[in-house]
Amino acid sequence: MGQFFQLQDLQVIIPELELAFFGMLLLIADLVIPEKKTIGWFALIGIGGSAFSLYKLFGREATLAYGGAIVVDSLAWFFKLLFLVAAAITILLSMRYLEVEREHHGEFYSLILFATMGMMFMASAMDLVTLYIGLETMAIATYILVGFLRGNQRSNEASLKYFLLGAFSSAILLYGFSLLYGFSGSTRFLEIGNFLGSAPPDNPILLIAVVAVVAGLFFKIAAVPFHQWTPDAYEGAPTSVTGFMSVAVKAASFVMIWRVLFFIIGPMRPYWIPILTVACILTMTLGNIAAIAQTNVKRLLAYSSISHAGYVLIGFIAGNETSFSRMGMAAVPLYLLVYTFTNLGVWAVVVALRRKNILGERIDDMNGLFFRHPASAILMLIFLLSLAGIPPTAGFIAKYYLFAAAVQSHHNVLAVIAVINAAISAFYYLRIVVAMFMNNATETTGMDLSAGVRITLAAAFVFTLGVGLYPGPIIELAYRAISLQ
Amino acid sequence: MVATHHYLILAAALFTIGVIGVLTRRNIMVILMSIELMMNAVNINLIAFSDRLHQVTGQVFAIFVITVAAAEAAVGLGIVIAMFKNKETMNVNELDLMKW
Amino acid sequence: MDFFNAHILTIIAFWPLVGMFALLLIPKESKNAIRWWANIVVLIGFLISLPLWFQFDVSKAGEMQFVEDAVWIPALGAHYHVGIDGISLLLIMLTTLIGPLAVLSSWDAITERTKEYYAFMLMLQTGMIGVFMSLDFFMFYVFWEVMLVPMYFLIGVWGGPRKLYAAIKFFLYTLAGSVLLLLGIITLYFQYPQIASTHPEIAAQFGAAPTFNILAFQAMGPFLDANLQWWVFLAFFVGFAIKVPMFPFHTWLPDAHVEAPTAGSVILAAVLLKMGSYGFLRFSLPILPSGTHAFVPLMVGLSIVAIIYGALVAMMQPDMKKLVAYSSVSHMGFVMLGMFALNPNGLNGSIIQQINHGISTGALFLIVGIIYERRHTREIAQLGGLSSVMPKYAIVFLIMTMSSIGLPILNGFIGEFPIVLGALEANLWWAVAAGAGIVLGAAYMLWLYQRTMFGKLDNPANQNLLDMNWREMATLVPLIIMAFWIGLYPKPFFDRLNAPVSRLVETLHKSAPDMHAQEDRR
Amino acid sequence: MSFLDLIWLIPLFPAAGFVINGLFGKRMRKSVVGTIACLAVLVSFVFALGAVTELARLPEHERSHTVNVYQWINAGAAEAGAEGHAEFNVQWGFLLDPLSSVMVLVVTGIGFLIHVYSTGYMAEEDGFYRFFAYLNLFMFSMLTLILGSNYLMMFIGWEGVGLCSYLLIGYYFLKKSAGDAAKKAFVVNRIGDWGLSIGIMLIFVNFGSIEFTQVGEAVRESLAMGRFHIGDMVFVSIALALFVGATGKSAQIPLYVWLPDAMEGPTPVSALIHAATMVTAGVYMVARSNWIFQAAPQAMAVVAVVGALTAIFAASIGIVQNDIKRVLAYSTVSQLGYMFLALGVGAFTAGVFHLMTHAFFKALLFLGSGSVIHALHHEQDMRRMGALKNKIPITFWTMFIGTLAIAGIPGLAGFFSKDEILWRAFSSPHGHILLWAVGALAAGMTAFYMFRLIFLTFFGESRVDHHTEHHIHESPKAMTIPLMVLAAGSIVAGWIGLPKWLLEMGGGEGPSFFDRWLEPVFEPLPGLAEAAAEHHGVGLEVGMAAVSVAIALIGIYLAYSTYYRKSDRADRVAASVGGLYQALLNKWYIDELYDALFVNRAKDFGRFLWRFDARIVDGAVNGTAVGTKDGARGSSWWDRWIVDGLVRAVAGLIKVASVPVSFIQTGYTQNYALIMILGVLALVGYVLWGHP
Amino acid sequence: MLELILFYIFAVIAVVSAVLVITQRNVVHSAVSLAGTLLAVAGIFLTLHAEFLAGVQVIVYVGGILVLFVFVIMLIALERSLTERQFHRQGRIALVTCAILIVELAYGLYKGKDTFPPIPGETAAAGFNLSQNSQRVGEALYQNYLLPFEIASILLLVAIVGAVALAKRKTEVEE
Repeated sequence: MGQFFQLQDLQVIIPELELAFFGMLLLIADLVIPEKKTIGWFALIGIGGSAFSLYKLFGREATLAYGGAIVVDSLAWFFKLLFLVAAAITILLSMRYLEVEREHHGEFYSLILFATMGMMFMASAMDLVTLYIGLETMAIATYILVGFLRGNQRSNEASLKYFLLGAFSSAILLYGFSLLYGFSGSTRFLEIGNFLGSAPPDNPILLIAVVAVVAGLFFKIAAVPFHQWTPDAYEGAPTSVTGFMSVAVKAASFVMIWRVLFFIIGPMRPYWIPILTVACILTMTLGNIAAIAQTNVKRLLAYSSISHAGYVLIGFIAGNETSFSRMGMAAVPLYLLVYTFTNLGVWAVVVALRRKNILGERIDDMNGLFFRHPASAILMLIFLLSLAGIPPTAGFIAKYYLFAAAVQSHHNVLAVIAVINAAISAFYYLRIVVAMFMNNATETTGMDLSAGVRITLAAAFVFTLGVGLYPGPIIELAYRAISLQ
Repeated sequence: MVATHHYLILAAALFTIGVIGVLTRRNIMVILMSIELMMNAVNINLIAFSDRLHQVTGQVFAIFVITVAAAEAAVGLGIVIAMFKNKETMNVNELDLMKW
Repeated sequence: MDFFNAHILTIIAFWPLVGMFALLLIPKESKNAIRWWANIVVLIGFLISLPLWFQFDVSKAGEMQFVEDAVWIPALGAHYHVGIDGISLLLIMLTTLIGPLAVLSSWDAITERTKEYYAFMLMLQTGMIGVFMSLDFFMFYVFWEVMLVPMYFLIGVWGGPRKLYAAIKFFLYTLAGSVLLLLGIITLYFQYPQIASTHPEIAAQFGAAPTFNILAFQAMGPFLDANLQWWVFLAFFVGFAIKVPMFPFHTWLPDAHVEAPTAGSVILAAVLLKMGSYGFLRFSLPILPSGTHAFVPLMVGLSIVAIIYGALVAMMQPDMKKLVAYSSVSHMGFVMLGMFALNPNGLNGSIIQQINHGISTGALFLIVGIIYERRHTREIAQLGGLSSVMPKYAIVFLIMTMSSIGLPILNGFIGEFPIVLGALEANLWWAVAAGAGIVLGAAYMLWLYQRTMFGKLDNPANQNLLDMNWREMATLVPLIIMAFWIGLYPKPFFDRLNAPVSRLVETLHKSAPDMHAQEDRR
Repeated sequence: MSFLDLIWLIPLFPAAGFVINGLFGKRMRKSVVGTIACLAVLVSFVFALGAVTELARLPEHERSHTVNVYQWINAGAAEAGAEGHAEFNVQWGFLLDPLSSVMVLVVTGIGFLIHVYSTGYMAEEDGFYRFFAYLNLFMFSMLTLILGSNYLMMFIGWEGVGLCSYLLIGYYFLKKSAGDAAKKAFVVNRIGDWGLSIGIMLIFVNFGSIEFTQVGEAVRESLAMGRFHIGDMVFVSIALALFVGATGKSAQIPLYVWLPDAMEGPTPVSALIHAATMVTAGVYMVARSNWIFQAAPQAMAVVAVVGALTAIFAASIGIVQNDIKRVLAYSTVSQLGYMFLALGVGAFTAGVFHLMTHAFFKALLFLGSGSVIHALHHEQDMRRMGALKNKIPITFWTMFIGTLAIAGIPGLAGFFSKDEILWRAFSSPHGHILLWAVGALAAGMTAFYMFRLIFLTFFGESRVDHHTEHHIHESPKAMTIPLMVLAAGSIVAGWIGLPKWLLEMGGGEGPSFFDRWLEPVFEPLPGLAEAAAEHHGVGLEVGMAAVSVAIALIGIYLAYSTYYRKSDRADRVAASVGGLYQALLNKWYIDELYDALFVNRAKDFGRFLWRFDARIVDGAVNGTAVGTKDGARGSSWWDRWIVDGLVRAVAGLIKVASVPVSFIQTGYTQNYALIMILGVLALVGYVLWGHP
Repeated sequence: MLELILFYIFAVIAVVSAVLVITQRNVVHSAVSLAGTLLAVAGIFLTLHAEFLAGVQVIVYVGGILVLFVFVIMLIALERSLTERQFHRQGRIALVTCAILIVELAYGLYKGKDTFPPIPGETAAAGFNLSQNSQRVGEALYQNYLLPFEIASILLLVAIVGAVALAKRKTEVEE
């Protein structure tokens, strides 16, 4: 306490600063550059620079900065990398897409960068206030991005629903935060955690605080029953933004959950483990069952992302309890990273399907994709198999870690439900496969993939199969992340 | 000196009234106001604790909350206006293009 | 050459995959080039697998040979670990033999999307061989799942009218089974360090760290807690039983078979079903001996039900292919019965019967496919009296019918007899019930033969059917030769099986609940 | 190289014939095909003769020669036998001992004659090569059956002859009835085989081997060691299981139904397979397993009773049949019953003796009937025959000899063997006067229906239709010469087994050559040797023989008076006992009974299960409307209401389950918020009150 | 005691106004009622010695946010919304739910009321005045909460950019 910031404090947030800087730069550039694609490339440069700075931070010992407001540890590092990847891919996907939607504006890229910055602070936050502000930065930017297609009623509607429910839920979260603060007298995670560790756990006010916090967090990760905004928002949002939300926003929410569960309310484990377990089961099952009935690919993937969030929760459940399962902990970053690549690959194909006058969102629009563009169909197949968790794809390795963690921590029933859900999920992924490979093309317009989509597909493919076949390095990275070095 | 739990209960009441507003009113503007009510309730909590603990952290927190509330209001209203241009309604129930 | 010898298994397994990538380079318009290439690839695949048969050391048939081991995923302790003993040797040889035949049989049958078809066939081949040689459970699971995809496409793209339904059914059923299997694997994985820590001899051999090494699992099997074994067996059971398929899980099979293209059915029947039974043999029995003992009544009950049920349902099928499909259910019932007799005869017979089923049922599907190609129907009522226009066909069909119903000097008998003998050693009534299945087997197969081959040729559509051509003969003659070989001189096969089987029986005996109970059962 | 060491070649000659004819026969001339086939069997016969001669030169107790060609099955160790462990190792081996030497001579000898006969009979058929290929394959299987040195080798032959029987019955595959009969024969046989295989397995499990010689020793040893005792369940169950096999192959009650239908096959086939050789395999097998049967008196009783009942039951049906071959078929069943009666009372030698003599005269009768059929252009109904005596004299005279032999006229082969059986049925320790009585009655009936056949066919007025009448001609030499040889055999074959009293009357010494020849094989078990030595007077034996001859004569007289003198009496008798007549004509409705009881029920069950599969098991899984659609076609209300109802219920259930999912996703923001609050509510409730 | 009376006065005003916010048919009336609540809350802040906050509450909330609301209400004045049903169909369920919620919260809070006993020390009476309060808040803001403060600036930038981007008059599609 007492000291103003020091230079090394600034050092550790260079990646974020770069993003903020580029975000503002883009706003100015937007005024002078008529070709909006250029702004997109600029944004990518910003992300690249940020990534480079982040790379420089690799291996650094975990340090608290700003008097304990943030920490730069391996977990934060891992997730920041993930956010940057997701942001970069989103930008790549957006450049052609926004043109097709005729809403190509420089603000879009700034908002992506700001949102990413917000996420990066969320990943680093060790203070309720930092966390909250980071969260809101991300959330508000995302509300805007979802409604970015101003002329599109569905986009408006999605944005408004997302905003209303998001604000509502962050008020609930905030209520919980306020009680936590009142209880412990501090906003620093570590101090709150220490305080809770010594306080009697059955204090009703504390319990209400935990519930409010958990409810708010559940909303962010779209766990049942706080999931319902997801399909609507995902469907209405610009497709590339949907991709961004489904991976980056979700991952940020998970890292937030990570910090909150393990650093703040860790001592309340006996209370939240059952809650998480039930939510996990409901989330997986409901997401999968609802996805079966969908005819819109975006909506289907929205439900699928709900169920995937359910799977990730297994990692939190298994990462605790009696024996501290490193496997469960490691499964969370691993799964999210794999999901990021795979899912963005899927979204890339969906984005590519959106052309002038063709919405490309219905499953029927996938019909005969194989005949129209075999490469993208085959890649899509690989991504879908990865989502379904079938080897030798990365998705399998990730799912394996989750299931193994569940078994290791003796959550056998949960494990069984999870694997059955994994099997059910194959059913709706296969529907897309059927459309692509076994149905005849309903339309014959050629597909021409933009450079962004190509790069995305290539990256996602290399990652999905590469990690599937040789997952060692990525697993090590995930373990490194959870070691909080 | 007023015991802290008085404030907490007042905050809870305001919070719940806000929730009721969100759940029942069909006018989007009113819903936005209800959310503001909820955030005010949080602020009461924060300030009450701040007072009890003889520190200003809660007050600082409240400042951030107010900041966020302002930002949210601005964005929310922006969204409302964008929507209003496409569909002249303030009724949240008419937002039903996407369901199931 | 040294390299070849050192990595023979790897080469055999991945050669088809390499061939597939090469195939992808051929433009899809040149269909004949694709066909030739695919045929050459699988044929070479068969030829390079022949050294396995000759270099396999029969005197050490119970041990793993041609072993290759390399770390794959260090964090998990998963290895690239392959090796074969007598059991896997036979199944791999079966796979490499059936592969070329199935591919060859598709020459005329597949006219659309040829390139993808052959690509999937080759991929499937790699997957199947990989399953049989894996000594690492994780790797096994990867191969096990990998095959699902090409098979799904083979059914779903080139299948019959209800192909989509059948393909999805196939996929979901097997996937549902295998995810539970995965849970079982994981459980064992976590058990290993605990066992290793209390049993230094195991730790000395396989290390103390968690591992997926199947041999390590087999070594720790007897020391696993019985209750745990029960649950893991249950998980394995679901995974493997769906693949076999055992009685209540069999309904995917007829649909998949009926809708699949001929080659798909052949591979499905001849090799894919064996993975289930192989799974039981390689994993459930040796790793979970006391679980096995606990499950014997259920397994035997289901097997017997499958034998009789499959046969009865087969009898009433109006569709040839469905009939053969249900006969598979019945035959696999025999395989499982023999296996769970848990004695050398039963197990030996069970394994031989797996090979036999591959040969006979594979051949029968080829036979059905031949008539389907000509008539585009498999309705038995549409056929009849074919032996007067297709005499060669009639003879081949007859031989395979006889093989299927277990006539001595053909292969079926060599499998069935030890199975029933083994069952009888365990319990007289098992054998009696299984015998009923043999009688019914004769009934439905002969009825089929009679209705299609005998009688007057009264359907004008059948008047001008061509007899089998050289290519079709080429697909069936090897199977006929195999059928007679196994029927007349099965010794080479038994020689390779006796050692692994007696090892297995030894393991099982050690953890029999108690010897008196065993005596009582007999 | 002596013939004895070459016995493994004996089955291979016909096998070679099969391969040659099967692969190349289509392109060869018929005469070549026929020659190859006959030659193959002839060579076998020569080798067999050589081997038997060499065997006969050996001392009595060394007359058992085993040749193991290679190890066939080695399926590993098993818990079996006295030692507790035995390898299930099976040799591809052959055994020549007195019993198999009798069989091998009969089979190759008569088989050769029938082959020759067939070259004439089948001369005009298409698929001539196919016929001979199958015939040779049959010879291979039959020789494997009788020469096999263990039960599994025997089982090969056993199944092989079944297959050939299937193929040859279905030879006229264009006829649906032929196909049906073939399938029926095979399936019914399979039921028997089931019993046989269980029996074999039980032998292995209990005695640790399935080699004939070793099993025999093991049985003796186990009795001597006291491990088992005579009459133990072990023996009884094995014996009964084996006997089930025998009833299938040898057409005994209750599995005889296939044999009459098998007459759909060409006549030489009926002669070879369904009279002379294959059907006697059951008798051979029981005789071969005599140690087991001796040790299981209860099973012996069953065998005897079943044999006796079959004898009289089949004879009763034979009385009224109008198809010439069916009469002979029932006669065969009946005669096989005799053989089992003999085996059942412990007279193994007598059974085998009858087997041999029967082979001669029944083959003769079938071939003769074939000659008749041939002459009448495939007319088999005796009601459209008559007065053929002079038109085809050789056929008539040879058949007449055969008839006399089967009717038991003294001096001919049938008399000696049948008389021996009847006497032993009475005198043996296992015998009973009732068994004798039934046998004697059956003998009378046999005489009656055989003479009925003769009278209807060869005497009286011609009822042949005019078109064929002109073309009646005696058969070619290829057919008549075998007839004559067989006729000679029917006369003299019995002389090697003359009864003891006759021999002693003739100044010789009993027992007969045949008895002595087979003695080592049928050596009584240790505990039974004394019991067998029960003595009856020679007078009684002669007296009973006389009675049986008298009964036969009465039968002949009745036939004479009914069908020759007053050929309308038959109809009157038939009318007066209408119900009985109908029952006999319809073979006691046994086929219908079996259909109703087993066949149709099995089919119904199969159909039910199939539906069950398609609707319930499947329906429960996918719950789609697929099952429902198919189900609509189902006709019965059960289908519509129960099965479909279940499927619909399942589909409905899934719909119900999906309701909450769709209900909560209304699209209304405030619903979402409400559900969130409900979630919070639940969580608060849980942490405040719900958490333990 | 005075504090308690003041608290109750403000509390009643706040709650009553809040209820009015969510029950008024006319949105403008709701906005005015909201102003009442906000001011009452500011009063409560005063009683809690958060003078600076009370000022922020009045300036930012009442002066800023609420004006923005009213502005937007005027901008998109919609007569129709006055005549429509004001409450959602789920109103009753929602009321019941919220009733349970408040009961649960009240139960929990009341039961846990002893969690927060007064802490002796710098008592309220001896508390700091406005300038002290502002100083301390400022110190905290620029020391411990410097980083959030900086992020908040970006947050506001995002809000501004976003609001502008969304509410711009013409969209490309319309053009």
